[in-house]
Amino acid sequence: MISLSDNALAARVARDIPDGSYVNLGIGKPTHVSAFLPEGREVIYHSENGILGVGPTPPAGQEDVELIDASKRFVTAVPGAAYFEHADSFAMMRGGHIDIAVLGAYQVAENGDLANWATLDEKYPPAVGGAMDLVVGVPTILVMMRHVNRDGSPKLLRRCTFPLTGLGVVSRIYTDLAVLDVTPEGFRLVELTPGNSLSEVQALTGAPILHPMPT
Amino acid sequence: MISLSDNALAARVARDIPDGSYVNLGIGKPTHVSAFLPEGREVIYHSENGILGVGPTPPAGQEDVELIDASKRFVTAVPGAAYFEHADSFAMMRGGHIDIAVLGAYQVAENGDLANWATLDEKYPPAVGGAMDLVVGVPTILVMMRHVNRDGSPKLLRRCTFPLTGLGVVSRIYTDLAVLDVTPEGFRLVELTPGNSLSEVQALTGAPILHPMPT
Amino acid sequence: MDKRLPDLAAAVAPITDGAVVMIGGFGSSGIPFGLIAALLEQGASGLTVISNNAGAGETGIATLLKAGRVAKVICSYPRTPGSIWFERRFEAGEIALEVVPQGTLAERIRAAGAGLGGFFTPTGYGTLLAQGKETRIIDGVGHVLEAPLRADFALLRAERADRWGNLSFHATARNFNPVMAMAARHAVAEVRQLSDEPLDPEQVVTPGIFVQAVVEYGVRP
Amino acid sequence: MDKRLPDLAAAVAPITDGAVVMIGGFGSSGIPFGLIAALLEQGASGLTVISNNAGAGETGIATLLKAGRVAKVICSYPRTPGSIWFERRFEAGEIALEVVPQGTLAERIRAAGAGLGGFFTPTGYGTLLAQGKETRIIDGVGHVLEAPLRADFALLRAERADRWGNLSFHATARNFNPVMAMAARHAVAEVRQLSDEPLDPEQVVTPGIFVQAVVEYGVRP
Repeated sequence: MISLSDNALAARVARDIPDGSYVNLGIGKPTHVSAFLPEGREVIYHSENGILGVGPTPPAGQEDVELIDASKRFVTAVPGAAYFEHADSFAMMRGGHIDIAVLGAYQVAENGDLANWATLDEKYPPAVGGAMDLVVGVPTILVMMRHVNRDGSPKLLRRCTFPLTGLGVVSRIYTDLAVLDVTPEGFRLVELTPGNSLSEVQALTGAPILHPMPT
Repeated sequence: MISLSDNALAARVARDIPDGSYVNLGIGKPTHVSAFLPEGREVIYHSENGILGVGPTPPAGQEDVELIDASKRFVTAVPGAAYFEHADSFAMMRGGHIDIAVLGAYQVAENGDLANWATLDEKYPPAVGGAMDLVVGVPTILVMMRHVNRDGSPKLLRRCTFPLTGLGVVSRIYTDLAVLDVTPEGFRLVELTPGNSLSEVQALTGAPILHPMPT
Repeated sequence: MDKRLPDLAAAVAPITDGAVVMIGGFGSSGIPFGLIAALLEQGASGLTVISNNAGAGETGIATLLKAGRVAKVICSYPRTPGSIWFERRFEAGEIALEVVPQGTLAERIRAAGAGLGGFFTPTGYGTLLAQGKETRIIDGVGHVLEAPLRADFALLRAERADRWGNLSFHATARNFNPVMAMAARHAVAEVRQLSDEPLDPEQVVTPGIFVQAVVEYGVRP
Repeated sequence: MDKRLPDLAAAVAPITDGAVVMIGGFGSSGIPFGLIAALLEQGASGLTVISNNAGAGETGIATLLKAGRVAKVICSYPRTPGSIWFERRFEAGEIALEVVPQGTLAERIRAAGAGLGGFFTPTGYGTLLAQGKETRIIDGVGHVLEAPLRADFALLRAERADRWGNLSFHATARNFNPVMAMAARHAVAEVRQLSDEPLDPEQVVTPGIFVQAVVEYGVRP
């Protein structure tokens, strides 16, 4: 099995972000997508803590401690950026103004249900952040994750077992092994990481993968 | 009967506006109150079209056509002023942040009901503006009006006959003839315009006026 | 990304018959007079206009009413002194009217822009304007349930814009323009000055994400 | 009218045991570290803290949790890396926790500040966080009814203030500070710089009407 590196996966997602999009990158690995945007595209990154136009990490020593993204990383602001307060920021998310969100996930179900905020560990305090607002408002939700858990168990399932973030919200899933669309019929293969076979990937997936689209 | 002039009435209302208040002056005659504020008091005037810190009329020729108040008069901005949009402006009103509003009225009832936006003339299009938001949010609603209609009929009533702006919202009424408080028992005399008697004013009022407070 | 358009006609070209159009402004300030004139020229009719006022004299929204382009007005205060064209159309039964308390109008527009399904407000409880609406007592106070109000287009007036569509405003010309930008599928702003430089991100009032096109119209009425 | 106070201690003096206190900030930006330190010193306990996070390391809200001053936390994300004091108090059952989706948290705070009785939002519909709440299908989409969230006090961080309490902010330090100013009975802001001159009225982000006191705390963390 060929498993994409985190950087290669971020680059694969970046390829699908159209020029001129408003994009929210979820905390963690999705924040790396912007570093791999193909040349010639202008994409405006939104961070829910109050900035449109998130730019790259500043050089060491030039950080502004009050200019951070939702992952609490130091960032910069690109030309054309704007700052705003939280209610306005979430109006952008909930109100359908952001085009694309890229999120991590614990589990995705074949009906598009997403679980990415809580496990079943009751001792661990729940922490939801802004994910529930993103998934109800952003029309295209891309999930970016490892195909399986560390113990090899599938994260792509018929139904989620962890508490849901949103119902039927995921459009497409990018994993280290394959790219899958969520369709009314279930998961449909978009592409395999070169070198992998559908049967290999199916064996690591907890729900049927439909035949790829004819190409 | 002694009837205060509009200016004298505005000055009488102004006397009761405490230093440091945030005040909204309704369209029409209430806008004149600010001209009569006693020396030494700093009051911040709010206009619902998006300004805190409304200042006096500008000198002729120095008007800014995009700096107006809710009566659509040209105004100025005092030091410490702020501009904002409509949803924020009405958050100030509805959310209880403004201390006092001074409004005109068609009718006020002894239970504090206010009618100041529509008559019973069905051919005349209704126009409500911001009065309904003011009366639900501002803790002290002062009404400033003539004591009677042009035909001599009372505007202070047991119950309003015109469509209501708000229920039980009026604190005090300033007319050309008297000042009355709305109390749980009904209208109570605060003061008579010097020269008038309670019986004269009672005869022009459509509800009982309770004995004045002992002085 | 460059949202700047060459002229007012291009800005109003997408507006079709029967469209729901929000128009910024309060009294005479913050009204997109250039865009309204272009819309009159363009010819779309059967419009629903959402605005605070309904035009005065022979200017602004009154020109659309005079020309018979408006089927319905949703506003708080149609009776600005000199609103003769609104009054004529209203008296003749030629236009529908929905009167909304001004703060509820702003908040319904914001709710649409913010993706909310509605809200309870104390404004208007117990009055004619609450008739037929769901009500509820919350913490002892009567409230009315109000629905979000969205539009196909918004015509806005701003002071400055950059190519990303970021807007700043001048004095009380701000009024309904920022919330209307949020609530329309396609928001267009005429601005006194298009800026070649980006606006200062601290001073942007309406972020460009809410604005689909900007066009310069240098006149300040 | 002069809302400037001489020191942080004066700013937190009115806070009593059992008070509901909103605290601005997101991650490490926009947190009123000076006011929090003064509140720790002042000694009020049994507090309900409303904030996006629950402190990290040994700073900010974590210092209040460590000292046992907090009875309840209402937040969206208590699990910032290094939130050891929140985790200890939570595991020991010593504090109550209400987790609210971040946008719903901001909107509930705004609703309180704007005098609304509640709102329907699609956020959280069908999830654990909607359990026990009223729901409704609006235009085919599931919504949850959320209530306004108000406070006795708000502790805010801003960049500049004038004597009228007008505030401006720096970069992403804005976050929850403006809505919290609206929703508290008594809002206090520590600012990097108190200005002798009034702020430019076009550049005021939080108008002074929402702010009861301002105090200078020049450190930018």
